[in-house]
Amino acid sequence: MEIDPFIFRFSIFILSIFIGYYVVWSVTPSLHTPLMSVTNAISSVIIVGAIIAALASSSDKIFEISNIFGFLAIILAAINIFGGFLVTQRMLQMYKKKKKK
Amino acid sequence: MEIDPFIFRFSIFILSIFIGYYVVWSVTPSLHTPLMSVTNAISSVIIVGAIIAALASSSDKIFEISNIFGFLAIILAAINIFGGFLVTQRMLQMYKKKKKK
Amino acid sequence: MISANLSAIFYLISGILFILALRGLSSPETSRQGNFFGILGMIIAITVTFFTVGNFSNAFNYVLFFLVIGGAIGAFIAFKIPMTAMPELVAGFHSLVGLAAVFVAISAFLNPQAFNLGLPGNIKLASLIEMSIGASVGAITFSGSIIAFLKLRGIMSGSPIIFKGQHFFNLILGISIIVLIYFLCSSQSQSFFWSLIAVSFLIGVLLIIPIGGADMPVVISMLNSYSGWAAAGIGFTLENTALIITGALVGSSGAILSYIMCKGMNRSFFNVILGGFGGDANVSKEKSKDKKPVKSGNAEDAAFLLKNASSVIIVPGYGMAVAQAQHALREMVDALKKNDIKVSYAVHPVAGRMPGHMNVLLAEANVSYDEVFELDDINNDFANTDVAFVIGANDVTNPIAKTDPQSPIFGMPVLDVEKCKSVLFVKRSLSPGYAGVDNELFYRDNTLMLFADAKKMTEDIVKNLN
Amino acid sequence: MISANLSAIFYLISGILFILALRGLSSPETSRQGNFFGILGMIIAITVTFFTVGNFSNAFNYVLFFLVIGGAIGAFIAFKIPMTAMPELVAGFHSLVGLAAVFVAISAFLNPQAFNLGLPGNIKLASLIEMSIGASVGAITFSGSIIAFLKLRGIMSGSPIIFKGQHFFNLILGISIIVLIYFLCSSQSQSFFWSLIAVSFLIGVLLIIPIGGADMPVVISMLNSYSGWAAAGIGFTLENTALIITGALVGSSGAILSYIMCKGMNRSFFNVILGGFGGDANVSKEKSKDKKPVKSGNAEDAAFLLKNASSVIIVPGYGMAVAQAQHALREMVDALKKNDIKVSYAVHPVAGRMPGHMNVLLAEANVSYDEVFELDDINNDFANTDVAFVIGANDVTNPIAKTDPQSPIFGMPVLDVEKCKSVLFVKRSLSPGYAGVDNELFYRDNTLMLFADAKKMTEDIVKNLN
Amino acid sequence: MNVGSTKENNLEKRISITPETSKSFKNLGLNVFLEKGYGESLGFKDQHYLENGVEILNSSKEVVSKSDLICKVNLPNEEELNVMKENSYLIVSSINSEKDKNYLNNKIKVFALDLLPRITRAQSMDVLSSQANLAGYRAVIESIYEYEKAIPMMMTAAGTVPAAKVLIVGAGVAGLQAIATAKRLGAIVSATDVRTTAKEQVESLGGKFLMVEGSENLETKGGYAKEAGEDFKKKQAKMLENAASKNDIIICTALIPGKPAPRILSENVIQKMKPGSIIFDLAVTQGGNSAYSEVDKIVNKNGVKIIGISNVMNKLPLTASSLFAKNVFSFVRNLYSKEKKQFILNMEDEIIKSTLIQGRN
Amino acid sequence: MNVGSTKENNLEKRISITPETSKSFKNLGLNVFLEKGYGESLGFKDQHYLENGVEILNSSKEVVSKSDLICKVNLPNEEELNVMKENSYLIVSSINSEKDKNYLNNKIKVFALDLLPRITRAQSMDVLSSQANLAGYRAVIESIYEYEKAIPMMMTAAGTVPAAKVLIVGAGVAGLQAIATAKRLGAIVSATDVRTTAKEQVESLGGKFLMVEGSENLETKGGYAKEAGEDFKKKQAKMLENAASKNDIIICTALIPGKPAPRILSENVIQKMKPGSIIFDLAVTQGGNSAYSEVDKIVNKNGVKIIGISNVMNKLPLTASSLFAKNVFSFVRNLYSKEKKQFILNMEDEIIKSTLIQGRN
Ligand SMILES: NC(=O)c1ccc[n+]([C@@H]2O[C@H](COP(=O)([O-])OP(=O)(O)OC[C@H]3O[C@@H](n4cnc5c(N)ncnc54)[C@H](OP(=O)(O)O)[C@@H]3O)[C@@H](O)[C@H]2O)c1
Ligand SMILES: NC(=O)c1ccc[n+]([C@@H]2O[C@H](COP(=O)([O-])OP(=O)(O)OC[C@H]3O[C@@H](n4cnc5c(N)ncnc54)[C@H](OP(=O)(O)O)[C@@H]3O)[C@@H](O)[C@H]2O)c1
Ligand SMILES: NC(=O)c1ccc[n+]([C@@H]2O[C@H](COP(=O)([O-])OP(=O)(O)OC[C@H]3O[C@@H](n4cnc5c(N)ncnc54)[C@H](O)[C@@H]3O)[C@@H](O)[C@H]2O)c1
Ligand SMILES: NC(=O)c1ccc[n+]([C@@H]2O[C@H](COP(=O)([O-])OP(=O)(O)OC[C@H]3O[C@@H](n4cnc5c(N)ncnc54)[C@H](O)[C@@H]3O)[C@@H](O)[C@H]2O)c1
Repeated sequence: MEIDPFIFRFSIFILSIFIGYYVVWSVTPSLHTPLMSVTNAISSVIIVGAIIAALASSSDKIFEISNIFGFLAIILAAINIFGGFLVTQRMLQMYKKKKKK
Repeated sequence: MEIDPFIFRFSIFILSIFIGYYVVWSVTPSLHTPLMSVTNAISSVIIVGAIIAALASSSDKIFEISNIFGFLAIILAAINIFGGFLVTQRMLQMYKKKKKK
Repeated sequence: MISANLSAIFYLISGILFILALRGLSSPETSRQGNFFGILGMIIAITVTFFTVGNFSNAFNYVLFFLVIGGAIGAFIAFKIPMTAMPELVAGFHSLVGLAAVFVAISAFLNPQAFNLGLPGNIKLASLIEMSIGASVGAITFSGSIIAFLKLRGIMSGSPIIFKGQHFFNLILGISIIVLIYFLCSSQSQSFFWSLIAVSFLIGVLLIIPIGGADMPVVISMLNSYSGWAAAGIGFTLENTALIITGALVGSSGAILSYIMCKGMNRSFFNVILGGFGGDANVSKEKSKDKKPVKSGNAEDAAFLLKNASSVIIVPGYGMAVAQAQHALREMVDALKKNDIKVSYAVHPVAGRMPGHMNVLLAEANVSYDEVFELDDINNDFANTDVAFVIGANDVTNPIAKTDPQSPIFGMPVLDVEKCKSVLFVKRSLSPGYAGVDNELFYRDNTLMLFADAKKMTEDIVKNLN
Repeated sequence: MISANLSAIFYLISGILFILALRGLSSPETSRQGNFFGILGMIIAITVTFFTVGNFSNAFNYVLFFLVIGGAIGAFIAFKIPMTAMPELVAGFHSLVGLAAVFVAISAFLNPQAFNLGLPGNIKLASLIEMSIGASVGAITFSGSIIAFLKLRGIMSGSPIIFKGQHFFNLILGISIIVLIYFLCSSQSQSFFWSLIAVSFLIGVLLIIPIGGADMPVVISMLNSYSGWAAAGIGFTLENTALIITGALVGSSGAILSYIMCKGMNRSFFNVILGGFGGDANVSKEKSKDKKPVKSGNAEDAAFLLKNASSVIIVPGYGMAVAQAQHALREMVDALKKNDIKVSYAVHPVAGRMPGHMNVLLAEANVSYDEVFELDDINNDFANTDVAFVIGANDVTNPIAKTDPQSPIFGMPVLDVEKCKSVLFVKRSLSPGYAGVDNELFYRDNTLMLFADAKKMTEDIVKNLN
Repeated sequence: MNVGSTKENNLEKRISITPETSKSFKNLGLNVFLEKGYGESLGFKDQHYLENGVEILNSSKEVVSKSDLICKVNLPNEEELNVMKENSYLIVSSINSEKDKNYLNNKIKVFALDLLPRITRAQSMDVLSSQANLAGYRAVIESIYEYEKAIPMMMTAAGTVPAAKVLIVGAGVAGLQAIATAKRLGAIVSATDVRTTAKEQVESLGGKFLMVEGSENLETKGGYAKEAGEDFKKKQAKMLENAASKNDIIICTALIPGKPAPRILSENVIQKMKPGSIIFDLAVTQGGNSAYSEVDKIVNKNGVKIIGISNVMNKLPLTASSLFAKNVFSFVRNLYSKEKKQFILNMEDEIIKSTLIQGRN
Repeated sequence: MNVGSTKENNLEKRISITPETSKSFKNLGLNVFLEKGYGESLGFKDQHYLENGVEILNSSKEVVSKSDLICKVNLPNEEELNVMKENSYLIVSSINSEKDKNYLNNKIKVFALDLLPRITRAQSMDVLSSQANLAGYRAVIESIYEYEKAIPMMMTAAGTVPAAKVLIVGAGVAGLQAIATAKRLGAIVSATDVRTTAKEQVESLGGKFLMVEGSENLETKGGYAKEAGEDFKKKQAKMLENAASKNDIIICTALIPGKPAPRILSENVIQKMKPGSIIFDLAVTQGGNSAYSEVDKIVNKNGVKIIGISNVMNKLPLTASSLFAKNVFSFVRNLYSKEKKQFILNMEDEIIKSTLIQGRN
């Protein structure tokens, strides 16, 4: 009577949807853009797949067609990760806390 | 490279904790008591375990010691379920929406 | 009998329904719907369990029988209990959940095959740990809730019971729990299991006795949280998603709720939970002695009542003037009017400390003269009005002026605010007004006291109206 | 190489860090911390993947190399891009995520062994479906984001492109996606896979072109959501918890965010997403034509700026009188003072339409005379003040009176509000005041326009201050 | 039973029965007799009364001789007194002197409304409150009328007009209304009193309270003020000297029941005031709170105008009469038994007991 | 260069140079000559001026003959005029009649400040605004002084005093300040005007605007009112008849530049008013907005008091002078060149051009 792991993953998926919903629900409008840019950066966790794809070969055949797609995906995702987090950081500069008198 | 189902259950557990946190965070004070009573009712989902315990036997040995604990647990949980939901319902009577003019 | 996969999906669904139930309960508008979701989730969980076990033999009939018995008792209690006994009722119910968790754990320990956990005397390690935790937390919940129940019911004194070395003793007990679990796992011996449960019962008692009666609501919510963790523990043992989700949900939400309640009462969470640290508990106990009970609420409650009214009469008095709350009051009325609520002001001839006192202030806040009525013109309207919002007035609403010839204010015409469906009184305390006469309206059923400075409270209500 | 269990736990941790990241980003105080959590989560996810795959051969060096290349490009863009180009930047980034998802799906399709999905031409059914969905949604995200980017950048016209039968055509394409997946699964043929991707690209384009430039922020958030779903799809294929959690998180939060944005703009979510229904998009485009750019904000932004100031000067003008915002203004100032912020009022000699106009209203709202300063007494203070809150005033702040002898208001002394660190202007539009002269302050960098009725806006700010 | 009223003397514009209350009297079951031209001073025509069921009689004597109860603002003249019915009732707003008391004879029962106890039930009859309230209002109006500057702050293109500063001495009923009125006009208002509860009340109207430092509370159980000791007076004088130079208008309302009004503004204080300042002394008829103040005169002392008006109510007789008449009516309603259809002298009733005056005998 | 001023006639309490502005004149580099006892009417001692560097001369003639520029509220008398320096300047608040113009001779340049254009730059010299503003305030004070009831609503134990209703006719500078003042006191205020922009302005002060139905906007480009047509007048009269019976106080401020004041309250309207009502006609010297109104008289018409005061400013001469003197100073500052150390008659300057009056020749 083992449960298919898919069911677990699906449960995790559904619960995460709820969390996404609650987490964002009370965001202040002035943070819309930073929030978008951070979610964007986070969504490039797809790089995990890209890495697997890129490394999925014996050492002699590095540039098989499927690996190449992996490498391309890595570049794209990396741009996104670095660009996304950094640009968010920049946007958030304006929200520095006021200094204590 | 199969993942232990425990890990999945644990993930589900952790995510549910987050949901519990967010869901309750913005509750209005006047609903504290009904909320407590509903969570109480919900927590008697433990009855699931009680049922399993009660039914875990061949038909001839219904009242083995472990089954008896199951039956007892069923009674307790059932009191809680019915009592909890109904009492919540009663408390919520006062929050009836106003009638449209 | 249905497949494990299918039942897992159904358990997920019931978990989600429980999430929606809690969500619903966090705002008055959706609360009833939330309760419904909870019921639905429970029905699904139970039904799925029946089909998963698939044993519709004689035992099943007994299950149904006990279910009905329990249900009947629960329903009976739910209908008979007076609304004022709610807190202790919830505490009592908690104890049941805790005990149920203990029973399930015992059952699993005695008959592990039924749950796929191995054989008696040779239970899977992980399962054993899980069930020990479940049983222990369940036992703590049970005995703790019993104490809370007794304290609230007044059977046990509400004052904190403190003895020297309490915290140290608790620590010892906590450690012994861990030790017992260790030995249980290594020996699989029943005696350790029973000791574990016994020690846990003791801990439950010891945890709650040092906490004062005034802090009981927080404790109840905390116990709620415990019952959730117990369920989650059992859920891991039974590998049951519904129990895990629900347990975690109840566990975390209960903890958060007790935190929120502490914040709302301006108490330190840790002081309350550890108990007996400060003298606060004593003070609050003494304060509430010898008082008739009043219902007191906060800005959110007031906002809710006001928002759902279709007509409101404002009764300003000297307290409004002292707090200089007239501007905030105007803001509040503006907000109400935006919600299509009819609002008028009822000015009593001697409200305030000077003839026309209220008029000066209302005019300053730019309240239109058309909305301001004198006593004779508005007194009949209270009966048809949903909410009377009495802000810093007292004597001018006191019905004793109509009934008790001995009272110094006998014969003064008063505003019949008590005829409204609900009366909100904004004042700082229960102390009387100019005439020094206690106002029995404070203790009425349809009165909600809003204890605060009038300006502060009105501003808070405005916030909550939006 | 680490165990699947361990890596699953680390993926869970990185998922949780992403949750905390989003949570942090929803309030200014915690936003920077949130970003940090996001970075941490990402580092963990990547590192864990390296160890899980455990291939530190030559290929690994290439992976690092490309990672650095991409990272460098990303960092370069992040530092060079002007702040005003943020929206299109985000759109551009989205397209990358979409394309990356497509690439990963292709790679998985071509080399399923690497992912444990079976053999080429005989991929597990579930995995095939999952990767098709991932690829398709990724492709839609990619092409849709490209269009959004072009529109925002101005390379493509911002006006909606609508043709007859558009919705019908989209429907056909949508159905064809399903059909293609069906055939792909039954035949495992590459050509269906490629067609699937091609059709998805087309859908992405068609979905976005009918949406007007003004609605692009909503679209970007929607595309964000898509990229999340794509990641989740791939996550199921790769059986990777981090991807599933993050994908679901991003997917739902993006959808909710676009819904919130629509609500904030008072637009119907469905109209925006379906596009081309109303004429609104046209209108808003025309309105913004030929205008110098102004920064406009809402009550929350204003509240944030005010709360973080240590000194604020209020400059009331005729608009405050028209809106009768004096009481709300007083409430706002009270709230600021509670936060230990120094607040003064600067009254210009000819503010309003009558000598002493502002004084009448401020006195009505019970503003103490000590806080009210005339021009000469306060003009030097602006330079040392954090925020000037200009409420319904215009001419009296216009620096043109100091510079342009041709201007009808030349020679009038004006309040030097622009010397403050930030200037908030509350007025309903960009239209000029009594003198009919445009005010260049509106277009300055340190100005934030708060377009609304003065009373409404002030009330909203009060709400947000608490 | 018949209720009557006659015209007042020339110095009094108020009346004690308005068309409105005459209707109320009728509803109670009482007949109302009035002298011809009774309400003339306020623009009320006899017609207005006739419409409300009043009988207009030709002479005051006729009215008096027919009535069982006479209501008046001031005491009737001797002629009228002489023709009053045996055992009839007379209600007047106040009886100031022993002389007045002696002047009454024993055959009639006289009530002076200013002797009403300040109990809740008597509030609707309380002439002291109703008239003092208006006096406080009018004192401000009179003062700003005489004041040669504008009261509210105005920031204008031709410079800033500063707000006038107004000080109210005595924060009883009149004082509080004066605070409210001055505040409304935009003045910066402060007030002082010997009763410490006055502080909260002053602040409840947006005024600032000037506390005499180190003073005790001089409040009687009835809510009135006690006479202050020497020490207090000194401290108060010092505080006022300081305040005088800063304030533009001072309105004095301080009274001590049964005693002459306390002298609060000394010559010294007045000397400190700026030329152009105003002092309004509401207590002038009880001896005055201020130096130099004279009844019905505006005394100019170094540019400071000190105003004393004997009967401020004459400046808004319409409103004053309307409230006074309602006070009188409320009193009569309490005196009259509807069942027995007659006036009952219930000496258990605190209201009746305290207001009844015994004449000479 | 020397600036001088002499005492005004007996009917005028205002002055044109205050101790404060005399200091400003000195700072600008001008000498100030004043006649002995110049500020007496306002309580300013010569000492106050001397402290600010003013030279006090014994006679008005001496002042005039020594000054290059004379500032006055009203025209100087003939004697003074005759001794004025050739090509010297004279600044007065207004010149009302052709007669006055003729009376001037050509050797001096005369500026009438009421002719100032209403441009932004001239705001600080705008005597019409500064004085009208005060007039509006004072008109309300005068009216409530005469009104025999209380203005604000008071709900008291002796019944409710209803709030007075005040109607302002003409919502220009004076009208708006009148609205503000009446509103402050707790009156229910409405206002009417021929300019439609006035609506928003009235409402911005919390007043209610009474629109003449179906009327067009009678506003000139300069922001003033045009004369109304017959049709408009009829509609307005109807509206006012209706309003008159409901209001207790009417304050008239309507003017049309260069024309006699429009007659707005007809006999008919006044008849509809309740006895005890007040009409204050600020336009009385320009012909009056109200029937029966007479300069410096209170006319009683069926119990309605119609008040006309020729120079309301005399009721708050201190504030009025302080603003007027600042207006004058601002005007002089614009006329005087600090570099050239003399007055420059720059006819390109709209301010100078419009205020300059050509005398007889
Ligand atoms: N109108 C007149 O002319 C006049 C003159 C003299 C006396 N009186 C008498 O005054 C009384 C007037 O009745 P009333 O109902 O207006 O007043 P009240 O009966 O004196 O009651 C006022 C209430 O306001 C509350 N309060 C005070 N400050 C407050 C604050 N800052 N925030 C919130 N609540 C505050 C007080 O309760 P807490 O302390 O619990 O907050 C008090 O009970 C009557 O008895 C009347 O006879 C009237
Ligand atoms: N003080 C006097 O005696 C007097 C007399 C006559 C003329 N003036 C002239 O009036 C002007 C006064 O300057 P000011 O800065 O006070 O006023 P202003 O320059 O006329 O500007 C007022 C601004 O308020 C805004 N506004 C109007 N209603 C509003 C509402 N309900 N909510 C929010 N904003 C609103 C308008 O912009 P939106 O339409 O975009 O909202 C307008 O730009 C000067 O030019 C002065 O010369 C003064
Ligand atoms: N219960 C009721 O129905 C009712 C009705 C009206 C008034 N009152 C109360 O009665 C009290 C007296 O009111 P009143 O106006 O009739 O009093 P009043 O006219 O006798 O005196 C006026 C004020 O002068 C003050 N005063 C006296 N000597 C002073 C001095 N040396 N320096 C400064 N101030 C001095 C008094 O304290 C009082 O406040 C007040 O507390 C009032 O609230 C009660
Ligand atoms: N730009 C500036 O610096 C400045 C300065 C002051 C005033 N102003 C403006 O100048 C304008 C005129 O102000 P003013 O007070 O000097 O005007 P005013 O004294 O000439 O007239 C007073 C008011 O009477 C009104 N009126 C005329 N005939 C009327 C009739 N038949 N019925 C009703 N009302 C009638 C006018 O419209 C005006 O509002 C106003 O708009 C004012 O805002 C501008």
